[in-house]
Amino acid sequence: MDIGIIIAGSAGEGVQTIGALLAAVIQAQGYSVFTWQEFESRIRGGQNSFRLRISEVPKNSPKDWADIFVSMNSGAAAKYLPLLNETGVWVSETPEGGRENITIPFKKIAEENFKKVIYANTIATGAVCGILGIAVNGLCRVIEKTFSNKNKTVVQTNIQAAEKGYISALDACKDQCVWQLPQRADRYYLIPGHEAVSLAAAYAGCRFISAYPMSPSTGIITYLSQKEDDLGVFVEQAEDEIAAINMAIGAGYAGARAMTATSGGGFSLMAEGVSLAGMTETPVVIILAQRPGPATGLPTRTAQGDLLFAINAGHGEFPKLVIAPADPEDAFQKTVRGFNLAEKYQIPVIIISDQFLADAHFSYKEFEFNEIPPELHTPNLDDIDHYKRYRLTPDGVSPRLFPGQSAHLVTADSDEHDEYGHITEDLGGMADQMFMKRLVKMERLKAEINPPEQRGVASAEIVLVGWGTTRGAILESILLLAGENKKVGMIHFTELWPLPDFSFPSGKKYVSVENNATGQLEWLLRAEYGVSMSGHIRKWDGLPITATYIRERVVTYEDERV
Amino acid sequence: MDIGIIIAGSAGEGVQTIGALLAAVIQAQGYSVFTWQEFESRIRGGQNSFRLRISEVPKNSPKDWADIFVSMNSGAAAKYLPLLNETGVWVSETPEGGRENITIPFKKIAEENFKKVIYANTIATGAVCGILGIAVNGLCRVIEKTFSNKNKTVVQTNIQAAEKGYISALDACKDQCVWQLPQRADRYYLIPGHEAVSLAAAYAGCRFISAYPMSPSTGIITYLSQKEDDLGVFVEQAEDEIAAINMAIGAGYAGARAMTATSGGGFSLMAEGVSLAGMTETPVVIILAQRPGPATGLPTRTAQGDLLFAINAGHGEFPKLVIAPADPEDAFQKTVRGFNLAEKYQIPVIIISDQFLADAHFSYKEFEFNEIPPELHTPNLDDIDHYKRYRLTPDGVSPRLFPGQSAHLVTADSDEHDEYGHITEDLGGMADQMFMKRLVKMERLKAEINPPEQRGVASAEIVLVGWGTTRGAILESILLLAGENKKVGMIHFTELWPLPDFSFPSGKKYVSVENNATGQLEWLLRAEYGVSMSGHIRKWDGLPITATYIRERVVTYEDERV
Amino acid sequence: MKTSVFDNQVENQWCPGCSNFGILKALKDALLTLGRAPEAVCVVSGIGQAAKFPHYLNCNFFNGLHGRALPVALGIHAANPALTTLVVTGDGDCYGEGGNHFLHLLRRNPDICVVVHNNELYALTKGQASPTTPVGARRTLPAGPVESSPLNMLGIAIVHDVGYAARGFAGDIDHLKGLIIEGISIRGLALIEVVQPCITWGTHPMGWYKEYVYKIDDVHDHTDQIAALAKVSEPSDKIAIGMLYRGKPKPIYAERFRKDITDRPLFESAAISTSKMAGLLDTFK
Amino acid sequence: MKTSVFDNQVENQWCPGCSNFGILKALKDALLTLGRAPEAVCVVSGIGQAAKFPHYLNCNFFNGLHGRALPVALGIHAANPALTTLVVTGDGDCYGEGGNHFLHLLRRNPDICVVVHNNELYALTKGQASPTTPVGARRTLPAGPVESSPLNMLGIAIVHDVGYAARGFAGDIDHLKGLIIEGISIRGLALIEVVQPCITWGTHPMGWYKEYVYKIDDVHDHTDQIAALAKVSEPSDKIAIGMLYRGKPKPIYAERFRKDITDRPLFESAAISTSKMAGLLDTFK
Ligand SMILES: Cc1ncc(C[n+]2csc(CCOP(=O)(O)OP(=O)(O)O)c2C)c(N)n1
Ligand SMILES: Cc1ncc(C[n+]2csc(CCOP(=O)(O)OP(=O)(O)O)c2C)c(N)n1
Ligand code: SF4
Ligand code: SF4
Ligand SMILES: [Mg+2]
Ligand SMILES: [Mg+2]
Repeated sequence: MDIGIIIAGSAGEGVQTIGALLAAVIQAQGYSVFTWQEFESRIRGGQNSFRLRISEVPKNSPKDWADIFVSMNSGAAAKYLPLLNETGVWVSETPEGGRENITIPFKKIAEENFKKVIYANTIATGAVCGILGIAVNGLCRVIEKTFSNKNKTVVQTNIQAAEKGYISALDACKDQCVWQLPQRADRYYLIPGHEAVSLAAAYAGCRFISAYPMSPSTGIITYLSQKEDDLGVFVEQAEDEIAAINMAIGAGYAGARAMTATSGGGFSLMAEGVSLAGMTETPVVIILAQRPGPATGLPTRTAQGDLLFAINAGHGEFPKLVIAPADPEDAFQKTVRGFNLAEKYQIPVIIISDQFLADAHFSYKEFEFNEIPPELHTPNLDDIDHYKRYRLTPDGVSPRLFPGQSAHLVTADSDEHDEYGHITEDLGGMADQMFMKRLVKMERLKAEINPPEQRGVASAEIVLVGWGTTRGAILESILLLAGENKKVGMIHFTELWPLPDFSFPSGKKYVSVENNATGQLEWLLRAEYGVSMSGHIRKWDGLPITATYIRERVVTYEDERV
Repeated sequence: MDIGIIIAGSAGEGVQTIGALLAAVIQAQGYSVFTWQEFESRIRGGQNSFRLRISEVPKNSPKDWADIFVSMNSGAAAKYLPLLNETGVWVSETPEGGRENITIPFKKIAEENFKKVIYANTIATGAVCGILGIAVNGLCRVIEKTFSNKNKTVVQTNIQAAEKGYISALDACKDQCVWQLPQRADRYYLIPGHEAVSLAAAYAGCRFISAYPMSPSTGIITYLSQKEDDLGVFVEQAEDEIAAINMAIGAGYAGARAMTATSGGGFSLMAEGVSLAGMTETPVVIILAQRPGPATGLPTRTAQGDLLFAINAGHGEFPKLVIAPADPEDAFQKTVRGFNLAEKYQIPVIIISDQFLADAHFSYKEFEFNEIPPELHTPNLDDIDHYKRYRLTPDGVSPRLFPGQSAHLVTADSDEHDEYGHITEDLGGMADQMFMKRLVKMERLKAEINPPEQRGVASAEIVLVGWGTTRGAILESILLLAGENKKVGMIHFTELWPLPDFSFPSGKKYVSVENNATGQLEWLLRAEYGVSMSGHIRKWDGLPITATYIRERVVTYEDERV
Repeated sequence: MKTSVFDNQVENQWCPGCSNFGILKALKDALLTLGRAPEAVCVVSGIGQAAKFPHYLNCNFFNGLHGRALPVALGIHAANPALTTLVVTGDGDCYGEGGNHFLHLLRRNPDICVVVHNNELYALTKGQASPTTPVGARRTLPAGPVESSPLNMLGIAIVHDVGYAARGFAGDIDHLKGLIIEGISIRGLALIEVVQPCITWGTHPMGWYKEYVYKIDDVHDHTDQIAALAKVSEPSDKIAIGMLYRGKPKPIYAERFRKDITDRPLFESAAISTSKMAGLLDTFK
Repeated sequence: MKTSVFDNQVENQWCPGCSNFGILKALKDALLTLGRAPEAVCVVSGIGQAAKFPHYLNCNFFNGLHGRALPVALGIHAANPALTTLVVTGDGDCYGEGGNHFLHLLRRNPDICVVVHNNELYALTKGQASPTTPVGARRTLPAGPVESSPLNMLGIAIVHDVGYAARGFAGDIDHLKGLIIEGISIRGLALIEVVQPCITWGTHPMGWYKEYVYKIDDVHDHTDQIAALAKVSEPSDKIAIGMLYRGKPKPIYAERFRKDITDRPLFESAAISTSKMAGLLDTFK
């Protein structure tokens, strides 16, 4: 089973509400559902879509084609219909010409029957359930749960609305609708990318977040604010991104694990703060949720365009860690790891995500959330006699205490400094040693970095080389290509700076896969490993890379070669 | 002739005044003089030095050793004496033990004879002239010129002070002083790095500078403010660096060639603005005067630590030009070139300098200042019928008009936009075309980039590979090594991004030379050209690289190899 | 349907019924009344719903970065003061991310008119608190009631003797038009803060505001700083609209620099000739 | 020569005779009088001559980036309000590069005392104009007389009902000490702007200021916003020093969040257990 659904309409037409409700119902039926969203940067109007993919075992990557298409208006119909399979079913809010479709005027039904247009969402959800062959009581149970904090009438009306939609679909559908989704015993976790990051942060001991709203990062601070009681993270909406990172650094210095979250433009403003964290050796975690630039660019779209900027961000030379998780589970684990390494090496850690991951929900049978409690790296007070915040040590890591924690005074200085944190201009001496002490940490950190993930590389002719959130699409494309007897493997990076010792097996054709236009990973790997790609697959239109997109290009590439 | 002089003392003791006056006298005598400075980040106290190098033909690179050393206090004596040649002459303000020295209590003499300690500077200058064998009237002429806007008594007293110093030195020096600098007919230009940049900017048609003070960049805006009447550049001291770059972009959009200047920390804050210039296709020139980081670092020292940051600065993918002039003459030419290319391609241009270049004065027999008037790239209004600011063109460059210049409306948008500058979310269509249009400019620009400068590469065994301001030291080191029968050549980059098509001749040992700790050029060249260095010479102590420093390491490297 | 030279055909992205449309109309009408030609006008904005404004009228515009409209506008004004430079911005854009530029624009007194759409929230990013959100109000962020107190930017402008300070109401287009005409007409910096109810994320509908808004009467002395400050410090159920303050006469930005070139754009300045540059370089000899 | 627990042996980089020394003494004395232990105090600064301050007294400190002392201090205060967090900064640091943070700190009312060394210039970068330089004054930049008018940050603080606002004088150490004691003691945000003559780049020597400085008398009602504003708007030959304004009682920053944990540092908060996290994740099932 691999059913694709597109719900499309303008902002304000409930696309997101329908999609989320539907996902919950499918999940409750015991199926895996993967969802992702693409929408315009406006509050009303435009044309947006919510995509679902239903399967029996998780298929967590975006599909290009849909089997079921719900259009909320004619513009949506025109824009997204080309994505519907030839055999697919089209449910339309408005009567549309051209291809055969089932017209169900959700809004009209809502107004006529329930006096409120808002019920159109539930009617539409009911209709899709009908088409999918989900029993109506499955939907009703989810509605009861979803609206449990509303009054009884609301719940009842929604159930009636759902049934109304359900029946209209059944009536209209006839034998077009081939699907059946009977209740299964399985139960999947359905986890959104940035909620995974937020929960992981709290689990890693994060106690402070300061951030300035910026798509697609805003979900993190919003979720942490909503979950204040459960997670205990202090939340501050900063006046700008410069304040955000400096507040986080202040909190980190004072002993609270701290983070911030932003997108490219805000990250640009944070570059100086990244350098400050490097110099003062203050742990801080920065979530960089990418969207297409430059400048304001396409605020609600996805991209992998900030890798080299993140690696090189901040003036001067200092250690930092850059990681780019592949999916929510990986994001959970890498976020915990990021906080631990930030504290262990007293460095800034940049976790790169993107709009695709931020807004997508992935299904998991088990969610491995890394049951190691947050690693602490606080020195034992009893071991400290004469305290120097920046003591020169062989591994470059100095004992970090917190101000007010003991009688020891804790200092931090953005100037080049001596072991006590006081300004130094001892050029050949102390200044030099401090500079080196910080860089030595980078060597140690490098030794801890995991090698890229390798899949089927030994037997592969072509190896797709990717990073971050393209992993799902790459893995699926390998399966597709295997079906065409192409031996394709994968080397996938999620820990990107410093890069670990690694050598690319020889005799392979390497093809990079990136959601950007200039091939940033490709460039990075050439500099670091001297490896050259034989080809590259790039996409920079603001939408995620899909398996079929990759497959097509690999095939073309192969054909050209012959 | 190759005489090195060090004047050393605390801030406030006139080190800079003495050095500058001395340089003027030497210049007036018809000799080449090269000067550079190193000082602490404080207003009074510390230990600073002013270095001079006298020769008959220009030797524009720093020397490690001095032949004449003037110490203004005991701390200065202790710090800099190790740099005095064994046969060198030491003039000391205070009686010092240890090595033989000539004590001339400048301050005391000044107070006793002229009632003001300020005359100590002229006395000291007179003393050095005595030691150098410069006729006293040469010094007097320069004093007259220097103090021409002061009243007669001031001039007279200074002349007396100079004579006093001169005679004290002659008395004390005896046969220790072997130098004679008779008047020569030659006359050299003595040009400071950042004044060359400032003049060049004005010559290139720059009409607007907004900047926030930050060492070592402050000289540029200061000089342009002082020269307002001559150069006509509008000067705005911004409230911060973000304002600075946005003001410059605003002015550029409105038709005034515009620039800003800063150092690493301020440049970090400008990263978002760089991206804005990329997106809106607004020409802007940014001077990035490097100092050692991270964070505040060593504010008054020199470094080459921001190369990769500059190249990758700003979120998203867009074209930019990064150049790093080698010396004041090159800086003049490259600044003009930078302004022209910024306008031709409608891109941000980053000109990298550093504290060494900012504060150093170079001597030139002729100063080639590139007699091409500023290139204009304004479209002919008659050719424009229906104006679209972002018209899609084959070379990616759209006709740029200025608002208010004609009836055509001129737009600029930081969002992804259509040809009229209006927001677009046409993902596969217009948005994509605009993205590519901007990147196409990069290809064209790349074709215009000059290859690196090559010196003696064909016959060399070892080739030193450097960038920016290390050129002088590298060239001199090659001469030193030639004297030891080592065949050493140079490949030197001043145009660093985009990098031109170029191939490194095979069969050479390449050794990079950089004023940083992590080898940024080395990394860049590996990524771009696949070339690997056999060794590297790095220095990151805040002081410039010298020829002897390079020579020593090349020799050691050679020895190790054997 | 084209009724004014300032109309254009760009699809408007604002929510149908948003009060931003009222401000747009007021500003277009003001420009018409003032007889400005589209090419003589330059509208500068940052990012936000308010900041999409320049796309919806026919003139020169620079839609820059979030928070950075003011420095861009200052650069434009310095380069070409003959343009009527307007800034249209939001409470987040101008007072949040861009707060420092606002402070320092007050120091410079450029001949720019700044119109701030104050909806007391961040609309484009989906309803977070802004620097003008009242204490206790609910927004999508923070999850609980807002705790930080709002900024009084009109008050700050008045304390700094701004050229012109007024409060407008998006629900009273004609009145607002009058203020914009004044703001553009006076020489020097003008700040017009507009009460701009957001019907999607805001607490109150337009009607609510209509109840509390009142027009400043003739008794108010707009040369009196204290009186003006009192007007912007009234309790939240009294929203005075109209001209609040008129600053004392003082030099306009760049006046000294421009004494000879007056309002001419800098791009018309003569280039420095080769011989002049050679002469300047000779002073280093 | 060690006379106080707050003394240290670090070489002071200020010019001999600089008025900064007076502020240093006043602050150390105030801390002594208040009986604070060095480990209970955290001094935060940015970059500038003033901002070198924390190096010259014995306590915890964070000497951060130019302009960014306030957000760092807020983060520290949020993480550990048991610390006495002080900011020592310059007019350039706090009002120039850091102006936006100043505005927004006023909104939050943290229990922080901010001491601004106002020498009306940028000393460390060699004498440029600052946001408080008077019109017409000469600085190393601009080359001509200063044209932009100065900011009135005390006025802004008063308009925003800051917890405590005072002006001190570096030439009157005892008086200043008293203000600092008050500023630290009140709960909420305190701003103390100190007239701090720069003997290297400044226009006037200490003596000049002594003539124009006068102490605010008892007649002044420091709960009266208008009176306080009047005091900070006097002509430049009248420099009122002393407590200017005392804000109305209001919640302290993070009070709600801390209702159960009171002043305990966040690093003492219990970790989230594996089982709790498993439970939270199960809600996604
Ligand atoms: C540097 C940066 N930070 C954050 C954002 C995200 N952002 C876009 S608009 C906006 C708030 C806009 O608020 P306001 O100016 O009040 O405009 P409104 O949408 O309310 O009209 C934010 C935070 C951005 N685009 N750039
Ligand atoms: C981002 C950044 N911009 C500029 C500077 C350079 N800078 C250092 S101190 C300073 C001004 C300090 O002025 P103020 O705060 O008044 O302190 P003062 O030296 O007068 O005591 C400047 C502009 C910097 N360090 N960082
Ligand atoms: S979100 Fe609010 S401010 Fe933005 S257009 Fe809609 S109603 Fe207007
Ligand atoms: S430069 Fe001025 S402010 Fe700085 S230490 Fe010297 S006298 Fe004091
Ligand atoms: Mg708003
Ligand atoms: Mg100052």
